Order: sequence, then C-alpha cells, then structure tokens
Amino acid sequence: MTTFMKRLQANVPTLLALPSIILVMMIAIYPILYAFYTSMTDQLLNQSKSNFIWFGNYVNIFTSRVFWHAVGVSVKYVALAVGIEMLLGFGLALLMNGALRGRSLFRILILLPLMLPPATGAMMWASLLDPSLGWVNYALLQIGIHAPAWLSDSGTALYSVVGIDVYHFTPFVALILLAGLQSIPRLQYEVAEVDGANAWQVFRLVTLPQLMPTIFLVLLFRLVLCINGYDVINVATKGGPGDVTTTLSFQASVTGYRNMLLGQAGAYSIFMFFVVLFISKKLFNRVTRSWI
Amino acid sequence: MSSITFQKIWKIYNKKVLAVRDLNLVCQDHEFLALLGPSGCGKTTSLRMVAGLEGITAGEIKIGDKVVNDLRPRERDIAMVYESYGLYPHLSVYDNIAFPLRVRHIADEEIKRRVGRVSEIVDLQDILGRFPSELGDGQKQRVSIARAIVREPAVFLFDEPISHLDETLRRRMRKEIKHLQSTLGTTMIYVTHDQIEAMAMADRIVVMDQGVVQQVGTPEDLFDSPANLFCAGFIGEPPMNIVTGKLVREAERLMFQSNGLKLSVTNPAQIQILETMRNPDIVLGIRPSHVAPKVEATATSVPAEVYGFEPHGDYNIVTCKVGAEVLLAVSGSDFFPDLGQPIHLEFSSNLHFFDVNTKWNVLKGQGANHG
Amino acid sequence: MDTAIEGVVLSDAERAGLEIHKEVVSPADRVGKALTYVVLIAYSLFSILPIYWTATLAFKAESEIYTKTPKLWGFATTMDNWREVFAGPASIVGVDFVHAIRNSFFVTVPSVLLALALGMPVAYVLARYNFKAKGDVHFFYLSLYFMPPLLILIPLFVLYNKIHLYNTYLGMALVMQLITLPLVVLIMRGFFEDIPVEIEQSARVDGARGPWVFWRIILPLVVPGMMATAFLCTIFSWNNYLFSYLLTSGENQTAVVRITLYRTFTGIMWGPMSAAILLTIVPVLLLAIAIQKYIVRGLTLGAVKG
Amino acid sequence: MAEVRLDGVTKRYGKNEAVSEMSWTANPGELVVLFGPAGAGKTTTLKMIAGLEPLDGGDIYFDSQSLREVDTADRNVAMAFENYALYPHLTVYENIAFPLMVPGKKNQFSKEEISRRISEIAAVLQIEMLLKRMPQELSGGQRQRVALGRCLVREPAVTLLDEPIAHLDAKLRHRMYAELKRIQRQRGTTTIYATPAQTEAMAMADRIVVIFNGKVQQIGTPRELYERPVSVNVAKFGGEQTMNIMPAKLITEGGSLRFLLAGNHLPMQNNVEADLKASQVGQDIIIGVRPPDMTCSLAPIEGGFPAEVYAVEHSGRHPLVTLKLGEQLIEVISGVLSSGVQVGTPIWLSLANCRLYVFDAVTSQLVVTSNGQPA
Repeated sequence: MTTFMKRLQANVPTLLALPSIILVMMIAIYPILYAFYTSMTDQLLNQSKSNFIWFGNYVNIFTSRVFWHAVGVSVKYVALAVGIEMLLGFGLALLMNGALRGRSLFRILILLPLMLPPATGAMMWASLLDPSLGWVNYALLQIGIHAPAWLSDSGTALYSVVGIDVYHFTPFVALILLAGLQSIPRLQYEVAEVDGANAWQVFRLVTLPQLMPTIFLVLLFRLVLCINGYDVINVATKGGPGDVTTTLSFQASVTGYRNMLLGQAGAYSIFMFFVVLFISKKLFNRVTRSWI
Repeated sequence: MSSITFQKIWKIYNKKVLAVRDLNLVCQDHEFLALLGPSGCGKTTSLRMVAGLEGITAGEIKIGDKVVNDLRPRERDIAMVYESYGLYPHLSVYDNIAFPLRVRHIADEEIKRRVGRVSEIVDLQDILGRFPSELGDGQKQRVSIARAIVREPAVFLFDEPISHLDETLRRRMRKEIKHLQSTLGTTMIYVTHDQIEAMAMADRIVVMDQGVVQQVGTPEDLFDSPANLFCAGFIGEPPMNIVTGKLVREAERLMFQSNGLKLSVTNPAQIQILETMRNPDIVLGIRPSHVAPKVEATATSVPAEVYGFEPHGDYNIVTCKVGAEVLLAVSGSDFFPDLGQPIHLEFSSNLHFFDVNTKWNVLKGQGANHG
Repeated sequence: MDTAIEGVVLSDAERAGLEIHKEVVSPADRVGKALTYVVLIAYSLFSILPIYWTATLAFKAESEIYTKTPKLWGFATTMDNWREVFAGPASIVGVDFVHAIRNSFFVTVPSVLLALALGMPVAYVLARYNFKAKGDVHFFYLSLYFMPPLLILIPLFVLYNKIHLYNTYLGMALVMQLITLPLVVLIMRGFFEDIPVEIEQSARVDGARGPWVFWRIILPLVVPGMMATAFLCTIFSWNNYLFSYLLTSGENQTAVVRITLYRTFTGIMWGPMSAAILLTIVPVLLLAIAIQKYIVRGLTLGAVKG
Repeated sequence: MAEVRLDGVTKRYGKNEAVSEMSWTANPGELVVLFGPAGAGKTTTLKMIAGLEPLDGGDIYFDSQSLREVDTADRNVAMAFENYALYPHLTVYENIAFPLMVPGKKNQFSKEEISRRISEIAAVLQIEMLLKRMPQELSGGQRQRVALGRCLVREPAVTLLDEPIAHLDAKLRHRMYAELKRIQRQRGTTTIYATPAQTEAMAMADRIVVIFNGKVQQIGTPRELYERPVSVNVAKFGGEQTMNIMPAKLITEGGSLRFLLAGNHLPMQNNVEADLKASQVGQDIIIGVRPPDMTCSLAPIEGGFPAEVYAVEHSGRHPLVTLKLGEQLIEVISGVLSSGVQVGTPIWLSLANCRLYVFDAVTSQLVVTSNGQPA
C-alpha cells in the first residue's frame, strides 16, 4: 500500500463529511455571520453601501413599541398554541395507547394534518372560516350562533391562527407521545399491577416519570418551531388585522422586505436566534434520561 | 401461606389456538413447585393465569380456598419475579423495593423498617441509593426478589428469574432462592426451561409440552422413570441417549438391536410388557451415566470408537460412535482417551423403553396427566 | 414470554365441550371504552374536515360555492375547476398551475437527491466512527433544523442576488438542504446504527473491502430506512413555503406558493384554488401514509424510535 | 495452518485498558481457548487478530509476519461472531456461500464446488433443511450454526470462534463439541476459540489462556488448569466444579502450623506444612477446596468443625449442599448428605484428607497444593 493510499484511508471520515460541510458553510454559516454583521450596520435592502453602527439597531428595536408588541404577540401565540397542542396531544396519545381496535387507522387520520403544507392548510381553513361562504359559520348558525369573521376580526384573529396551528401540530405531539408511551414495556404495567398499584398510581408513579424525557423533547420541538413559524400567519392574516397577529418572525420579514431595513431585520433575527438557543439549551438537558 | 389449585384449566387464544390444555394440579402449601418445559409449552401462560395477568378460558384457579378467576392481580396477594427483572428504571433500589408498600399507603416509618430488613436478607443494604441501570444482573434480580418478599405475600410466582444471569451468578442465586424459600416457607411456583435448575431446586416438577402436562413428580422420579420420550430427552445433563431399534429374540433372550448396538433386556417388568408387544420397533433410552467406557473389552461390553471427549473435572463425557449411532457415556476423571481410539462400552441394566408410536414409556402405559 | 403454541389448533368440537369462563367487565370500563371511541372519531373528523371541505369545493360549481348555505354533500358537481388548473398558460385566472407543479418537482427531486448524496456519508461517519466532536456535529445538524429561517434567508436573499442563484432551481435545491440535510444525517445515522457492526466486520474478514461492503451489505439493509427518509425529505421539501416565497418570484415559484395567487384582486377563486390544493397535497399525503411506520423517527430526527 | 503470536498486545477504550500487554502463542494446528468472564477482553482480542480493532500497543504475528500493515481482507482468517452477524438479506445458503464469492475470490470456486462444500458443512451442522430460509426465520441455535457454517466453509490460515455454540441446546452442544474438534483436527487449522464456559473450554481446548480484566492469568492444558490453578480467580471461575474459597489465617499451635478458619483451628497435611513453613506465621491466606473433596458428617468428628445447612440442591447422584460457616458459604457433595436434609441441620466438616489449595491473601496467587493423600 502506498503512503498516499494509507493517508487517504486514515482520513476517510473527513473526506466523507467534506462535501456536506462545504455546502453548510455556504448556505448556513456564511448567512448567519453575514446577519451578525449586518445587524450592526445600517444596511438597506436596495443599497450596497452601509455604515457600521455597532449596537444601534439593537438599541433601536429594544426601544421601539413595534418590537415589544411583536414580542407580546409571539409570547401569546406560542404559549397558547403549544399549551393547547401539548394538552390535547397528550390526551389523544393516552386514548390511543389503550387496548384499541383500529389504532392504525386513527393514527393515519390524525397524522394527515401534520403532513399538509402549513401554508396550504391555512388557505383551507381560510375558506372553511370565511364569514360569507365558509361551512363553519353556516354550521354554527344552524345551532343558533352568530359567529364572527374569524380571521379578519381583530378580536378573534389571533385565536384563529392559534387554532390553525393547533390543527396542524397537535398530531405531532400525539404521535410522538404515543410512541413514547408504547416504548414503556408492558412488563412495567404488569409489575405495577401485581405490586398493587391502581390505575391512577400506575399513571402517576410509572407512566408519567418515564415519559418526561419524551414530553420535554416534544416541548422543545414545538416551542422552537412555533417561535420560528411564519407560513400560517403570512397566508391567513398577513399579520393583521392591523398588527394583531404580527409575531416576531413576521415582523422580522416586514422590517427586512417591506421596510427594507436589512440591519434592523438582522437584529430581529439575531434576537430570535438567542431566544431559540436559550430554550434549546434549557430543554436539551431534560430530554436525556436522568436515571441512566 | 396458601395452596394453589388448578382445576380443568384451559387457555385458548383467538378462540382456537391452544396454550394450555386441561391443567389439573395442586401446589401444596409451603411447596416449591417447578413448571418445566421448552418455550411455548404453556408454563408461563399457566403462571400468568395465577397472577391474573392472563384471562382464564375455562376452569378454575384457587389460591387457598378462594377462586381467583375474577380477581385483579392486586387483589390476589401474590408477588412475582420476572425474567427481565421488571424494575422501575426511574426509581432507586430503595424506591423499587418500597413501591408495593407505597401504593398501599403504608406509613413511611414502617416502609423504612421493612425495606431495611428485606435488603439485609438479600444483601442489598449498601446499594439502596443506586438506580437499576447502575446494577449488575445479579443485583437487579436481588432487587426484584426483595420487592417480592417485602410484601410478605401468600404466594411467590417466579418466571425464569435467573435465565439471564451468567453461570456463576446463576449458581449463587439458585442457593439464595432455595434458602429463602426454605426459611420463609412461602408457597412457590417457579417457571423455568432449564431442567438443571428445576431439578436442583424444586420439591416437585411439572413437565409440560405443547400445553399438556407430561409428568409430575419429584426430581428423582423424573430422572429414574421418565413417563415418555419427551421427558426422557428433556431431563438430565448430559442428555439421555435415545436409540431407535427392534426387539429380537436370540437364544431365548429378549434383545434390543439397532444399527450397531445390541443389548439384552434384563428387567423382568419390562420383559413382561415388551413380550406382549406386536410391533417389534421400539425406542431405547439410556442415560450417559449408565454407559461406562472401558479400555479393555469385557464379556458384555460393546465395541465403540471415541468421537468426542469432554473433561469436566471430576468426570468426563465421552462421545462414542457405536456402528451408526453416536452415544454419550460418562467416565471417571482418570479416563483420557484419544479421538478415534477404539474403546468398549459397558451398559448398565438401567434401560428405558418407549413405544415407537405413542412415545410413552412402556412401563407407564399411555395415560395423559399423570399425578 | 410464552405465547400460544404454533400449530396446536383446537377443534370446534373440543371447544364446544368447554365451559367458557366469562370475564367480568365493569360498567365504568365500558363507558370509558365507548367515550374513547367517541373522542377519537370526533378528532378524526376534525382532522379530515378541511381536506374534505376543500375536496367538495374542487368539484363544486360556482353557484354551489358562493352561497350562504354551503353543502358538505349532495351538491351538483363539475370538472370546471380542474380544467382551469390544468389549463396551463391558457388559464383564465392567469395562474399556470401545471408549471407551478413542475417547479415543485424540479426543486424537490434534486434537493432530495442532493441531501441523500451529501448526508448519507456523514450519517455513516457519525454511526460508525468515534471521534471527540461527534456530539457537537450531531447537535450542529440539529440546530440547522432549529435555526430561525429568516436569520438565514434574508442574508441568503442578498447573496443569491449577487451570485445569480435567485429565482433558480439550483438555488432552491441548495437552500432546501437546511431542512433535508439534517433529516438525512440524523435519521440515517439511526438506521446505520441499527445494523450491527459485526455484519460489516464479518464481510471484511471474509475478504471484502470497504466500498464493496458498503454497496453489497450495508446499502441493501438500509434501503427501507433510506426510502422512508427520502419520502420524508420529499414531503418537507414539497411542502416548504417560505424558501420559494422569499427566494423566487413570478412563474418560478413552487405550487405551495402559487396556490395563494388564486386570491386575486377581484376575489378568491375558491374553486380552482381548491382543485390546485388537492393536486398539491394528495401525492404528499399518500407518501406520508406509505412511510407512517417511520414517521415518528423521522419527525424527531431519530430521537424517538417509534 | 499458521502460528499465531501475540506480543504485548494492548487495547484501550478511552482510559480503560480492555487488553493489556497480552502475550501468548498458538502453535500451528493448535486449538487455543480464550477463557474468561464477560468483559474480560476475549472478543476484543479476537477482533484485533482479525484486524477489526486497531492495536494501541504490541504486535500480532502470523508465522513471524507482523500484521501491522496487513488489511483485514488480506489476513486469511475466518471468524464466527457471538451475535452471529448473518446477512439478513441473504438466504442461509447465500450466507454460507458469501466467503467464497467476495471479489478477489470470485471465480476461484466453481458453482459445483461451492454447492458441494456447503452441503458437506450443512450436514455436519445439521442445517441441511434450512438452506433456503432467511436468517430471520431461524431460532437462535439455528442462526448460530449458520454462522459457524459460514466460518467453516473456508479453509483459512486461522479460524476465530467467538462463543460459537453458546446458544445450542444440550443435546446439540455435546455433538458439536465432537464435530468441531474433529473438523479442526482433520484440517489442522489453527483455531482461537473464546468462551466464558468452563465446560466448553475444557471440552475444546488443546490449551487454555485464562483472561481476567484484559490480562493473561494462566496458560495451560485443561488438566493443568484444573489441577494447578495459579490464582484464586482461575480457581473459582465458572463451571460445575467451582472451588470453595475460604479466607483463613496461618497460626502456630503447640509448635505446629494450623489454619484458623472461622474460629476453628485446623491441622494441615504434612507436605503442605513443609511448604508453608518458610512463610510468616500470622499471615492471612486463602484456602480452596472443591465440593466433592471435603469430608462431612452428621455427628462430630475428629479434626472437624461445625457448620449448618444453608440450601440443598439436587444434582447427579448426591445433592449439592451449601453449608454456612460463620459468614462463609461452602458447597459440599457428600454421600452422607441426602436431599432430605433440612435447612439449619448442623454438619461437621473436615479438611483432613482432601486436596487443598493454599493461596496468598494479598496477591491471591497459589502458594501450595496438597496431593490429596493422607499425611
């Protein structure tokens, strides 16, 4: 064997990973560094010249009403959507975990919304919820309820997009918690029952503690992806009416594209980046089982 | 303390697949009863029906005088030890042992006292704070046993408790379980597929195959008079030699003859029954410990060739080729033959004969469900 | 655990002779059971309601759509909406949806192939080699998936305009790697790890060498997992809205983005739009059903092996 | 047929030394058993010989050729893995044929030759009827025999077997001991065989290398190991005839040496005394005795000491009785103890006439052994 071949062989792992690394450098690392940089400049979308202004953009947005409004909407949106998804999903998972005929059919039916493009799903709901020709308001009227114009009424718009988010992502929670539940060996339940535990004790002392890592994993995915969420709002409400549904994510794009303030949009993104990083770090430790 | 009674117990899955057929059995108070058989023989299913983890298709199970068919597991006053230990991975050793007491709302002081006492019995006092993932297999099984005895139940059910352990640990746990059962005196049903284990520990053994009881008896009974070919082949280490052949008459003596082997039948009880059989085909069983390899020929010995050899310390197992048959024989520890060496086998009169068709020991008739 | 004996089947006659023990079921259990089904069926209906509703719209004539009393069944059907969607450049609304579907296809297929080509080797390295930064590499790919998309897309928009990747299939396939590459690397790592290393070693002992072992032994064994991963990437890539929305324009946008164009200044063309939606989502839903066995593993990037 | 020589072979995983400074030689045509508990480093050693694990120190030689630069594929070894490592996508036949069909070997064997070899090996392993099945359809014991078949179908320089018959039932196991040994003798292939089972090691080995914690404890023929175990570890490990290991003290009483064992003063056999005199009185030692070698009595006996029955197990002709002496558990097999003996019964034990092993308490190395004859 030549020395060249040997050196090649020793570096096989690096060689195999190299193409992927180069690509990631281009589509992720470079843009992120660029975003860091522009967030400290007064770069505009349609101009190539810019000045370095240190933390000027950050000072700007942290003192702006728009930013704090978007933070408020985001917090409300994420808390409501993820909260409902977790509760509803856990409930569904528990129901599907019992002795059940047709579990695989239910699994498929519940899976479907998750596989729809959220943007398209938002269109479908927009037509269902349409005040003049949608079926929802018609059906409610049949039972005597005069429903609002869900997506265009400033009182209901936020809850409506939360509802659409819940429709899309409750299945995620349900399916993964179901898998978590089913990975607890049947033996554990039998042992507990022979040991004398009743159904509630089994749930509280055996099921729940062992499911906690999975619950945190699901929470991590949902929190992060919900904060990053953009499609539903962009299609269903465009942040409106007014700014009722303008989340951080949406505000960042408005700042960048509509207002062409590339520097400020960068500051928005970097802020979100740190929020997501913080949440990931916090939850990631809880995902690993403490007793192993 | 209670006896356990199986009365005409059947277990049928999906309305037609049979797991246990007409099981009638009494495990006496204080008795150590082993259910022994290959996987799929119905032994675990039977145990799980006692525990209430498996429904009963037909028949009645009693613990003491009480029919338990419709009682939930937690209402049966039993404790169970499992092959894969069944420990709660998220609880410490202490909390695992305390679990059955906690769910019964026993006071913390009392729990502490009882866990302390039990952990001493099974020698766990130093590792009560650890988690199951930090324990070795032997320790895990001791935790599982501690969790069973801490409740002081009427009945212990052991489901292959030491199958996962290595040889050294298995030997140690065998003694511990045996000692525990002798001192606590609790009735115990012990399921295993390992005949060495059942033979070593049990007061009585129930041999099962294909959902049906084959033989019930003490270890000595099973070793000395196997009811049928299945029991004969399943029990004993090294396993019994099984040879198919014919009965022939030679100079007024009844002989067994196969492809290479010829032995005279000397047991009068066997002769009496074998004389009456129409079909000359017969299956011979003889334990390796009843076949002695010799260097020199004797008047009754059969020539053979050494095919394999295993020294075991104080005895050796010699695999021999006799004609077309391969037989195992047991020799003393000073017998060290070479492979291929011609030797001579001395057969004791301890022969077992089995009907070719029914597979039953000719001395036992063909009744199902002995005992 | 003992299970029933294979092959020992009870005859009907023998079974008839048995006095079968009836298990007692408490009324509470019965009610609980019934309630479970009610809830699950209700939720299933909720799941498919929008899809079904969209399907009705796609076949409804205009008069049935623009009405105060919409019907879920028993309406007059028409194929007009489908004709419009398939009209191509001749579309009355002005949306060449056939072209949009083609765009989706030309973005999705290369992006999935590229992700497999780039990601499988990394996944294999993560599964088989031990090195210090292994955990960090894993976390790095996971964080790509978690990155706020606008953080990357806005600079990328600027960059793409500079290097002329804006509004191109290649540009789209590249940026799609933000999603598909983590999927492939992290999911495939799990599938590679599921293959005992001894199988590979055994082949090497028998005289085979690295690349041959990979092609003849490893690859055939991960094909089901690889197909599932590829399908999942296809779904994610096909469904993606934001990348095409921000990095392409006009005729070059993908189906998911073009669907929103049926919202015209004169009103929303619900009929053709619904037909377009169905055309976009049905293939995806079929793929999803095909890989549902692996879906949990895929959605958690291998963290939960469902 | 090749000589296999390990010279100071070392393997580390992180800070753990899985194998340290291991040196031994397998002569051409010899069957060497690596014997030790799980985790002792047996599998790692086999994998290093096969070139599947890089060495962190030392070297391995086949016939004085260093393997440092030799790729796995070029070492001409065959290996049966403990977890079978069958190719799940190939039939049993294809699995066994695999080593004859890899690139480089292609065309070396005709179709007929391959099929002849496979049917030959399949007959020996009693798997003829399984050849068309897929591995998933087989039981553990069947898979193990297929793995063996794949290993034996070649005629390599060295064969490596990692617990190759651990999952067979008793009947087949005895048969396979004979068959494997026969094939190995016939072909004269140098074979390294790893097992944690004493019985298997004794049955298969020409020589045994005992390994604990990655270190060689002892190398010898089965008989040598049984009769002269060099350390407590070797003496007490595995098998049916585990030695009782009893911590004791060496004392003098009336000018002669005595063992102090759980409060009892025991006289010792002359030849043992002669060997021990040199060492210090008052030293801690360890006494080893095998269960059948001890004398038991239900009544007090001369030179005996009292213990009580802890557990009774049936085994063979006489029950294996475990006695409790202070905190010490001692196994005995004796004609005077029937299986009916009750837990708690007092029993008198004597070591007067038995084969005795004395180990150093600190190093746990063998100091002296008696020949078992009365003094």
